[in-house]
Amino acid sequence: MKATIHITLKNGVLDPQGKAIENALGQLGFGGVNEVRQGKLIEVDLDESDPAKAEAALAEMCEKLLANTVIENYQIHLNDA
Amino acid sequence: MKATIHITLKNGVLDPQGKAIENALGQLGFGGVNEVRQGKLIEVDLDESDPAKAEAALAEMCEKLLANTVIENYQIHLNDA
Amino acid sequence: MQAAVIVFPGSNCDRDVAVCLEAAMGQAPLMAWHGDAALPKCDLIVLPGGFSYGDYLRCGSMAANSPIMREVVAQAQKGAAVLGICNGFQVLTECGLLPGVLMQNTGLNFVCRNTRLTVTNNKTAFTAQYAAGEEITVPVAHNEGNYFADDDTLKQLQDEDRIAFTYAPSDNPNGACLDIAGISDKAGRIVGMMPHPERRAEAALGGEDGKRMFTGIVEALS
Amino acid sequence: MSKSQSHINDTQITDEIVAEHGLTPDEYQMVCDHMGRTPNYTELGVFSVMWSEHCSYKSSRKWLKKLPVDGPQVIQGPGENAGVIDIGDGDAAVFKMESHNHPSFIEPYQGAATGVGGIMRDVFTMGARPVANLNALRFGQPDHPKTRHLVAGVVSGIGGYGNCIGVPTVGGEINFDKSYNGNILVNAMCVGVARTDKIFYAAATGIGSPVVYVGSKTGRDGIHGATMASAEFDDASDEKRPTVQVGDPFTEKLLLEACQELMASDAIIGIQDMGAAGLTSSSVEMADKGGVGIWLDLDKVPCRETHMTGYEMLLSESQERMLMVLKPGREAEAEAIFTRWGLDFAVIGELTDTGRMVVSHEGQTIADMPLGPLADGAPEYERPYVPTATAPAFDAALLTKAPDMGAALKTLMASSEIASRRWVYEQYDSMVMGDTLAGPGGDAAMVRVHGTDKALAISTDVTPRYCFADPVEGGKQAVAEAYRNISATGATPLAITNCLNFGNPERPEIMGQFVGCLEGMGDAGRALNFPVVSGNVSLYNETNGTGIMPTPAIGGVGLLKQLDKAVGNRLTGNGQVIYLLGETHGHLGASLYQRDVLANDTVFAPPPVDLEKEAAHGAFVRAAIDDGLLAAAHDISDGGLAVAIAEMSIGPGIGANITADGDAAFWFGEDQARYILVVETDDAVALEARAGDLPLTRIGTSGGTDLQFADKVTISVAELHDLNEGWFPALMQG
Ligand SMILES: Nc1ncnc2c1ncn2[C@@H]1O[C@H](COP(=O)(O)OP(=O)(O)O)[C@@H](O)[C@H]1O
Ligand SMILES: [Mg+2]
Repeated sequence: MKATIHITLKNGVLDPQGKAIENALGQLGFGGVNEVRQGKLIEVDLDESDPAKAEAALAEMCEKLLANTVIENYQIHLNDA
Repeated sequence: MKATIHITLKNGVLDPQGKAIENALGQLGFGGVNEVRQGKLIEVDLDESDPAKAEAALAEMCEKLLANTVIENYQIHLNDA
Repeated sequence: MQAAVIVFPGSNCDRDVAVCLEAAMGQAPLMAWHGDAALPKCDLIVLPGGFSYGDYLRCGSMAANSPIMREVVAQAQKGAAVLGICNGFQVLTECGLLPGVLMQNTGLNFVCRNTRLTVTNNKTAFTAQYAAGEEITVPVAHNEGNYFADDDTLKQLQDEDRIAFTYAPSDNPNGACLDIAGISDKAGRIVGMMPHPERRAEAALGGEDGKRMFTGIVEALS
Repeated sequence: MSKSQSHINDTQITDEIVAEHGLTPDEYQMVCDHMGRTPNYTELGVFSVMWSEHCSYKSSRKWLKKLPVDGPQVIQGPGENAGVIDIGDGDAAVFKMESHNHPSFIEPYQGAATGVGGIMRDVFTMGARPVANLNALRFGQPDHPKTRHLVAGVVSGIGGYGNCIGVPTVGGEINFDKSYNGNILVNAMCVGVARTDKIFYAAATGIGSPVVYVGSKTGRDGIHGATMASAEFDDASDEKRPTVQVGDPFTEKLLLEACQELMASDAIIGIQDMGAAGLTSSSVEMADKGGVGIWLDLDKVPCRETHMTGYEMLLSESQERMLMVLKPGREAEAEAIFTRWGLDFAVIGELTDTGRMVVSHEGQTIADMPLGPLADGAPEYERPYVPTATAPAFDAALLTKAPDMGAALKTLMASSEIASRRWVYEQYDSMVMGDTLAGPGGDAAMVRVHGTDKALAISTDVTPRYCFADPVEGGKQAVAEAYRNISATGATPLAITNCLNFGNPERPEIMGQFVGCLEGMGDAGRALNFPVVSGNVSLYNETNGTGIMPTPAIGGVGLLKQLDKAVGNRLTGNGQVIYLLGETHGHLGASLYQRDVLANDTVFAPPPVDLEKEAAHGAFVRAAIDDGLLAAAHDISDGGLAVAIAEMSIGPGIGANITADGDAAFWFGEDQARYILVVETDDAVALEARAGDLPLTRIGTSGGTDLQFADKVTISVAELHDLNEGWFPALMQG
């Protein structure tokens, strides 16, 4: 089973990358861009085929390694094969 | 309108970061992880409310700035409000 | 001759390279600000190392889109010599003046140390004062110096003799394809390299191997 | 929207709220007395941060006053953002060291990164361009489950910030010890260079002068203590807000350049970075130092988040911000500079003649407080202390179990304290700015003063295990080692900064360590003409009642007038004559040999420090280098004589034949005031002649690929090299 994990900065945490992208888009002439936030996308290919078990394993991976839960949130998306 | 852009490395482009995560997961005792790839997640908040126009604008942003199409693919997801 | 160093917000080797250019030319180069849309006609343009625009998003990507780069590209196309060092090399690939891309080091860490380089091509506008195949020592300092291009591009670089510098195979600090440390355009007038010749252009700083990049281009252009 | 504001100040101040703000009931009473009434919620928050240990130095002030702070070289001692010393020709060195311990334990990358950012702002606030960063790090045991993660995060955070801003990281130190398992120390030092007639100070003067905010926008970063309370008033979010600050080195680089540009004019009256306690402490300090009052209009503060209360704006620790007082009428020119650099610029208030800090928000006065009590009204505590008991001398009976000399040397070369730090420092850009003459790996780093022939020599030092066994001697030793490291390059030691990391000062034995270390440090500073010009105190470094070892880190700065005279700490050729300067008594108490070879953790007395000898030997070394007699010099510290020799060998891969002989105490004792000096054969006679009464002993010659000790032990230099280089990568690979 494949899964995609979205890792995003928590609300209120400064996102210098996002801000810089926002400014650059403005300079390139793209109008109407209110806010940009940058996060990570992690694609995992797992042996596990049971969705509930896969999700539990992925959540544990996020807590232990993939996300820095002090400043980041994570969201798990299972891609149904 | 809000949109999420997924930027991922093209097939065949080496992803040392993904490999490192894969190894670290193994060291932490997570079995059955076949492959990990790391990409970027860019969340954009746009004034544009017309989906087609938003998508076109975002594609242009990706081509011009957000993705390096030599090594990266992008996917645009509009989040219906 | 007129030389310019382009200063992006976040450039941090602009002064270092200006010091070397001044030593080689006997006169200070022009320091050109990124936001300027106009650039006086130059014989030599240097894109310095650093973290332009914080290197946020991708290294060099925002600098490649800054107003002054349109001028740089235009002058390069008319024959100005262009040297991109480290972040400057990343900018050159991002704006398409040179092919390929600089990816994250395979060791996943920033690496700052001396590296042994081979001058693979001494026929570029910048490398004429080195012997072909000469081994020199020049430091690197980067997190994204891992040169990558598809096989066709790599073959083309080899066939057209456009690999300017390679790391000694046992001394590749970043995993770059073919140990590539620097490449040039077809005419040999645009050179991009990850190592910092300006950091080793003076005996007090440990050696002078980098100095001939600057004296070489000044000689070529005078 | 304005509801949140009035709401917050309507809050009844209860005992719990006072306690949450870290004020004791007595302190709260003092606040009420100063105010002449009960403070409102915002005012309470302002008092609580100004009177925190961090800002008020309430436990340490009494003892800091005893440190030597004067000398002809001192332009500005403690009390400003950084210390300033005269380095001749109208140039000044500006430097300070600061801790970021707790944030780095919570989030190692950002904690360390923002520590580096903060200390650089302290330096460039004073008009200096930062030219060198160093860091002094202490981690728990190498095999502790958290250590590897913390090392990796801290190191990449330091590099991530310093590399991006483009200031070389040229040195530092790392120790591992179990006392730091739950409490790592991250101390960052920055050295800058300025012109002596262009130093900027914090004092704000001129009634009516505009108060200007520049840099990044304010968010809810790092609002401590009262986070729960503030979350309660925040309707915009449902998740608990992290208190971790995120660093933005790119913005700091812009801020640095913009400040330098404005400083080239004469528009600035006073300038102060917003560090701990952000807008509050910067405005209070500036106004108090200038003896004026200040009015702030928070509606003008650039904010990153919506619905921020005045309380949050005043207490936010968002990074990369500065407060300035400008000459009236100069706002437009300043604004043009900051705008050009893409930074926020806002006039947020003005100086008044009231001696008070008055804060408006949304049309209401939300705080009105007397400045004096805020700035220096915090109680000064004379915390009870018990001096540390005298430790017994090393028990020589332990040596009956000693391994042979070669095995011991190999153990030490691969020990956590001696092992090469290459894995760490190659992640730092140590060469940017093109003036690094000697980067990490030597005794002291050397950085050229740009465009001149002189150089600064910089070193950070302390041996916590000595301070633990005997705080007074340990305090002296930290200063003496910095002095030796600088002297060994040929530079003249000029002044120090410090970062005093200790446990809970409310425990008398911890306070005893503090008092002892300061006594030793003060004695050494006076004897070596090495005064303290800046520093920082970090207390309460403990977890579950276990305090860290006392760790008063010293950052020393010296000057080499002619940089081409500098020597390194490596052998430079074959056939060189090797000397030992200083007396060897074989002190093994608190030595690394005791800890790592004998694996014994009994507390024994550390080597005593003889400050007269330190001064005399240091002067001899410097003079010999100045006269061009030495090929290399290295001070002897951790691991003693044998380790010092091995360190001189492994870099260049040159062996030595050491003819001197002795027991383990001779080879590994850590007696102080010692150096290894290396000369070409032709210079040997001259060096011996000038030594006079000083204890200078010829101990061997360089050459070959092995180290031979008294014809008894032969070890290949390559093997020692690999042991020394291998330890750190192996640790980090896990
Ligand atoms: N241990 C110390 N020794 C000498 N001076 C110190 C020490 N600790 C703090 N200081 C001085 O006290 C002042 C306030 O320090 P600190 O609150 O850390 O400054 P800042 O708010 O600029 O970070 C500074 O001038 C600093 O140099
Ligand atoms: Mg300060």
